[in-house]
Amino acid sequence: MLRATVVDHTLANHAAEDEPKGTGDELVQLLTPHGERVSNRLFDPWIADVSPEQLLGLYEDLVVVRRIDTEATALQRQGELGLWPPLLGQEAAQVGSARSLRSDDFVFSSYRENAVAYCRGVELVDLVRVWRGTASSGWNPYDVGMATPAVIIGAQTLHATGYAIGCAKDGVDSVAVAYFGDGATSQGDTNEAMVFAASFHAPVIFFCQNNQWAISEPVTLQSGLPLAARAPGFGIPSLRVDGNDVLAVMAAMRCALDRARTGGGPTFIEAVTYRMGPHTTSDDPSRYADPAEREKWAAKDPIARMEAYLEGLGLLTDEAKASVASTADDIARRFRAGCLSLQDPAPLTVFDNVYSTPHSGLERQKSQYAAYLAGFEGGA
Amino acid sequence: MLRATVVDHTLANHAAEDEPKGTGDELVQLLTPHGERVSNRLFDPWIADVSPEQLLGLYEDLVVVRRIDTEATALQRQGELGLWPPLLGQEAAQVGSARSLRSDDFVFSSYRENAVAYCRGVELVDLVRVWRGTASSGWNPYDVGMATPAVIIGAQTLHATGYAIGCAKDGVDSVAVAYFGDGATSQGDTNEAMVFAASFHAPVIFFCQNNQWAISEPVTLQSGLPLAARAPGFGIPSLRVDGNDVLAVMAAMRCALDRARTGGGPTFIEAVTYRMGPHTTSDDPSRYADPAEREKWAAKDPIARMEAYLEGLGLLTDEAKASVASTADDIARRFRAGCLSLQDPAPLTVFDNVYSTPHSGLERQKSQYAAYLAGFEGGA
Amino acid sequence: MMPTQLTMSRAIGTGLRRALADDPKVVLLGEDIGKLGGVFRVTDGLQEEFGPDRVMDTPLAEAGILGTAVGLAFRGYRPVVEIQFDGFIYPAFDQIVAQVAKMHYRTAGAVTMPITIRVPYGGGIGAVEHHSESPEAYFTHTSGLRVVSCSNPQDAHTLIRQAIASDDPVLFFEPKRRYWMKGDVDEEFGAQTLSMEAARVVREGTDVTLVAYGPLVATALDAATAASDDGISIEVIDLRSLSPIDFGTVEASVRRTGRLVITHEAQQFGGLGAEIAASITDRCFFHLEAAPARVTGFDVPYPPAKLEEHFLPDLDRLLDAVDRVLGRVNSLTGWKA
Amino acid sequence: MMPTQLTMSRAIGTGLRRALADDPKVVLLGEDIGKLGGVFRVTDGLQEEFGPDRVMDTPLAEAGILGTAVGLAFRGYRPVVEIQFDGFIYPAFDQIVAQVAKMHYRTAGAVTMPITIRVPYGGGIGAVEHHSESPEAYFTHTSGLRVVSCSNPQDAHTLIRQAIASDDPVLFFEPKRRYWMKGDVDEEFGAQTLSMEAARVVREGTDVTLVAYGPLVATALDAATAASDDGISIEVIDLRSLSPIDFGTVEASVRRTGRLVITHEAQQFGGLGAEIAASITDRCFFHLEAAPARVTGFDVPYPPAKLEEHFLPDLDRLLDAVDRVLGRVNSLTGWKA
Ligand SMILES: Cc1ncc(C[n+]2csc(CCOP(=O)(O)OP(=O)(O)O)c2C)c(N)n1
Ligand SMILES: Cc1ncc(C[n+]2csc(CCOP(=O)(O)OP(=O)(O)O)c2C)c(N)n1
Ligand SMILES: [Mg+2]
Ligand SMILES: [Mg+2]
Repeated sequence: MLRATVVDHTLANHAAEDEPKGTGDELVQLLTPHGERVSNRLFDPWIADVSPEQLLGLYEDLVVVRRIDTEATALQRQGELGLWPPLLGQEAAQVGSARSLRSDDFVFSSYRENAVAYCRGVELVDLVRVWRGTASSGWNPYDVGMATPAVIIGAQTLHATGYAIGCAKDGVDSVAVAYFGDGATSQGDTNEAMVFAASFHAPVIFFCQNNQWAISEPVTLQSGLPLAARAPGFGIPSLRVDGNDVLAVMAAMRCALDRARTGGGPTFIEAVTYRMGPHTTSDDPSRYADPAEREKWAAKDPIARMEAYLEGLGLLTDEAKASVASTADDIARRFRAGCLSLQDPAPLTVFDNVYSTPHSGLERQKSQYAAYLAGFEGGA
Repeated sequence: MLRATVVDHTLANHAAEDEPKGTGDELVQLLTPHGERVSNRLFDPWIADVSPEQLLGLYEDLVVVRRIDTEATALQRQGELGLWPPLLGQEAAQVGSARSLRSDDFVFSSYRENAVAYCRGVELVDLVRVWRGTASSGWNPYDVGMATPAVIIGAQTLHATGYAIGCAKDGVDSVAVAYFGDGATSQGDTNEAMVFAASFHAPVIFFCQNNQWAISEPVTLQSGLPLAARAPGFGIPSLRVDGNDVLAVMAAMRCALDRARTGGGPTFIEAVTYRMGPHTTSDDPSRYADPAEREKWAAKDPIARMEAYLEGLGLLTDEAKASVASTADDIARRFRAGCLSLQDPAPLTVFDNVYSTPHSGLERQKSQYAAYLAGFEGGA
Repeated sequence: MMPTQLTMSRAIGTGLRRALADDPKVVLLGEDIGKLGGVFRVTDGLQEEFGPDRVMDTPLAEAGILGTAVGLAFRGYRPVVEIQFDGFIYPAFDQIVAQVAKMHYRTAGAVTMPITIRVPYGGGIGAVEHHSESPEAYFTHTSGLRVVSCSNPQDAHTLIRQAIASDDPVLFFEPKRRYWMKGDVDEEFGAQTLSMEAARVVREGTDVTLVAYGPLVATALDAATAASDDGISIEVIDLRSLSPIDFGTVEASVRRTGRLVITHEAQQFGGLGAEIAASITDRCFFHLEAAPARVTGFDVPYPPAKLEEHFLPDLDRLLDAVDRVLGRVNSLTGWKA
Repeated sequence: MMPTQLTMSRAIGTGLRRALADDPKVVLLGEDIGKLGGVFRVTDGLQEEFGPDRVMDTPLAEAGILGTAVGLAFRGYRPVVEIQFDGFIYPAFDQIVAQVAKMHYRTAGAVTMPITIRVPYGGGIGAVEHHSESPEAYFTHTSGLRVVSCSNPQDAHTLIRQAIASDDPVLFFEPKRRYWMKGDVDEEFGAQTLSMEAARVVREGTDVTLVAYGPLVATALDAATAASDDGISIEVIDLRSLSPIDFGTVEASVRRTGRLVITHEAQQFGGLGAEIAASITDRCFFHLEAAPARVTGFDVPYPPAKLEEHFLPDLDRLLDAVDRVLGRVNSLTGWKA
């Protein structure tokens, strides 16, 4: 029927205003599911400088973050974590985007971006503090250029926008990135973020991982159009990219980052992918998801295609593969050990950091509770 | 630079899917500012049946609602109303759209839609109850098919969407209409309303009066693109119409209504107009608005052009004009008298209608306050 | 029909089913309430039984859900909304406070808002942030809303049906850590059915009145049992309705006991306990032997799971407060007598 | 610098100007705060002086404003946000309650949220719906926030600067019907400057303690004057800080007077008055001669203008409550002795 929105892939060539416009909602893809490299006049240049070592690095990242994810799920099943939101299937979307960032860029993410956090340099043990319940966040955002995850869907898109406005005020070319899901596009906050980003021409990237599900709700309930179609109406150019293609994601991200750094304002990227696991370890997708659909997506696996590609290039020997696997196992071991080593916080820390300066009401509660607890220690 | 959204005027011909697509953000206009009728293959058919009597009726409406508005401003200046939000300049947008509705349609408006209320059959005196402070709303929504105005910007867009979903559930072809301003397009609620309307394919019309201002903020602060460009990305076709052209507004509205009634779902209409007066009688536009811009818009006055058009057609004699003016004066007199006749509510009514059934806490407060008041009556 | 043993979660589910069956204007809206049956399975099977037109999965936007519910109510529907977790109600706050609560007043009674807002709430389940909050005081402070909370399967069933039948908007707080608590549920309303506004004395006693609601009623009953070993007789009142509060029942009890302890999970400052303490002090000033004591969550954001035992009121903290109002040795006097 | 006579509105404006001048990280965000200078002209001239980069008109979306402010705070800015009227703060409720209030706790202190949220609030100006509300209790019940309200130009100036300087988020409630009240304002902070948490005894007295804040401090002082004609000595306390509350100052007073009246415009049920009554009863139980009395708005939505005199506490209702706590003839005993 009526088609009223155009997703603009000429964006990749954002310096050239005379480019012909993209025609629709096709996906940017540089690697087919079989690992064949397809050429793309607009996007190839953005990854032309990626060296063989870097390609192998990306491959290792993909393998490692999947391994961490598997380990975390296992830890949850073993009762060591309260909950875990698996990223299985979304490795390329996260690694390809996060590895495009500079250390002075700043990420505002949701709960599922553990691969992003890994790439930002978050310590392994810091990935699980929240899920083990020992802390309400895992790391100091300023150490890694990544805020601790937002659980309230969409809230962080505004934070990223505000941060980006701050970057522009400061006259630096750092960029803020908001990660969010397909479900989040329905929230008022996410839409307001686009309004503010456009109005202030903020150097922010809206990176939407469309994994086809918001818990049990298919993306079609949120939108009948590709999600990337939303942004242009706010004055924000957008791209749809194959989210299981780490190279395409990287190309798209680099293009958007360059645009933001050079005063081009916000960009919206829809990375089309699939949540291969449950929403969280508490979820039961058998109630709502079609296994056949999952199978279809399994054939588009992000790691398999990168593997095939690198093998085709002769870059990935069996030996190299084994070495990556063992690195991953190693990391998983350290990850598990870190998790198990986490101590419960001391009781009275429940009162800490509510305020940055003493608060008379809370100080009183704390001292009363301390007295209360002291009774147990001294007494019974 | 990048142009990524297309406002779709082929919508007028929404039955014909093979129509060529509109190219951009041009305005639908059927009457020029000088009152010349311009033909428009797509929109002419929607008003082909409007008779000379009906044309004169529209003219009278325009004159009357402006006269009411002027009277209300005068009443405010004289201290009889606490506040008034003038609609000066927006008469055609409101009359043209409201006169397209059936009585079983339902309007959810903002505070400035007094002409819409008039067209829905709201009693004159009911227009001022709120502004005189004697009641928190003027009328019973079910009597006129129009909710009492929402003051919270954007909130009513969701109400209209919910109502429209209800119409669809009921299997009737009634339509809900949300009226809101350019500023309201930035609110999360308005954007969520589009998400829900699209998702449930609701028979709702988003009628946005872009009067160029949200109090002191120009529309360019809310959006760099025409507001109609927003909706297509939600999967909602949109139209931009000359909001000072009552015929164009009517054509657009009828087209959208027909679409909604026949299962076509939501439509977004941007009526481009200008707020010729202050935001409210408390406002001082001299602080922010350019008088030259206002002059430019004065030349596009909605009444003048209708007058010129009808005169050109030989429909509007001097006599007919005088008769309309005297009708308007008459209405203004009744309006004023109604306003002045409004009584202050009885003190204890402050407790009425908080709940639909007795509420023990409130009953107690009420009886205590009654006892308190009784002391004044009996005593001092 | 004979009573059946049901979990609280099923008891609410059967209440919803009855409401859907009895009144075609009842519709359910929420995130994941359809095929999934809600993350707590409260609506399990209802979409299958009544169709997606009556049990509607909505886009992920709470303001959108509530605003749409307002429009449906305008059109004569009785929307029952599920908020997935307590901490996700805030995006809908404006629609609830400025629209749902005020529409009847605004329209001088012309438009009713028979909207039920179900909120799984409270802590004790080891969850991450935003999944364990007790936001009831925000709503009890909002005129135009009714607020209830259930503590057992029978009440859960009865109250949800009363809430849906009410022409006023009702916030329905479901204590999520008690979803799996079992109890007899009779689906028939009898003459003995309490009104939605009524509190219930769930255990009689003579020394101290202990007021609780929702998840802490069970804890309060445990405390009463423990105290009775110590020769202390605690009367436990389950408020059921949080707005209005059935102060008559509480007052009658305190006039007998002279001592009041109030407990809730929500933060203390400005929590419902303050209103209860203030109102009962006002009504029973000369009957009180001690200042009412509040045992509540502390004035901190809900903490991480491993600290929640140091946030939530428990049996020991309740007994400490009981000692306090009885003038016995307690944490504030110093533990040693 | 010598004190100058300023209206409260100007006093806040000069406070903002000083904050902007003293710290380049201070930025103002809001609707119509630029060229227009805000609908109450509080920010008049500031955009002209500091430029649109420091004084930013934003799109019309309160969640957007607050969420953006959170991001700016992440980046090291100190955003000062104007909410145009009390009733428009609810769309931002989620960002305030779930983000602004919790970010410091969430990040174990790594990220501060030095955000000031200015809210012109309260009634008495004959306005339409949503323009006269007193939503402070929603925020005082929210851990992680500080809340203050000013009652005179000097405090308005001092408190806004303290609020902006605070590393914690502060809700700053400006009593809009007192914007045109004049008073001396000294822009220098001296040793005698009260901390932002401190209450102030604004009139000493011996018979009754009357606690007020914001718009009703003036009313309370009028009541004290009127009562003194009757031989009743009222001590009036201006809370200034609503979270935390300086209970020490109130307690000291009530220990002397034995009687407490609390007043606010906000609805009574679950309002701040409940917390004050409950806390002071707890602290001063054996010093109280009567139950604390609350004189507040009724538990109805803010009514239309012609009824607001029957909603707002006024001098007569305050004196009636004073009579009540003194055991004199009052509306509850029946007016005739
Ligand atoms: C405001 C809010 N409402 C509801 C939830 C509950 N919830 C958690 S995740 C989720 C689905 C999110 O889907 P999407 O945005 O697609 O992200 P994904 O989980 O697929 O990564 C929901 C509804 C929440 N966290 N916040
Ligand atoms: C949620 C909310 N925020 C702020 C306001 C204050 N306000 C009233 S009208 C207005 C401007 C609205 O502009 P627009 O939507 O263009 O409608 P117009 O007044 O031009 O008809 C503002 C900011 C409000 N009423 N509601
Ligand atoms: Mg998703
Ligand atoms: Mg406007």
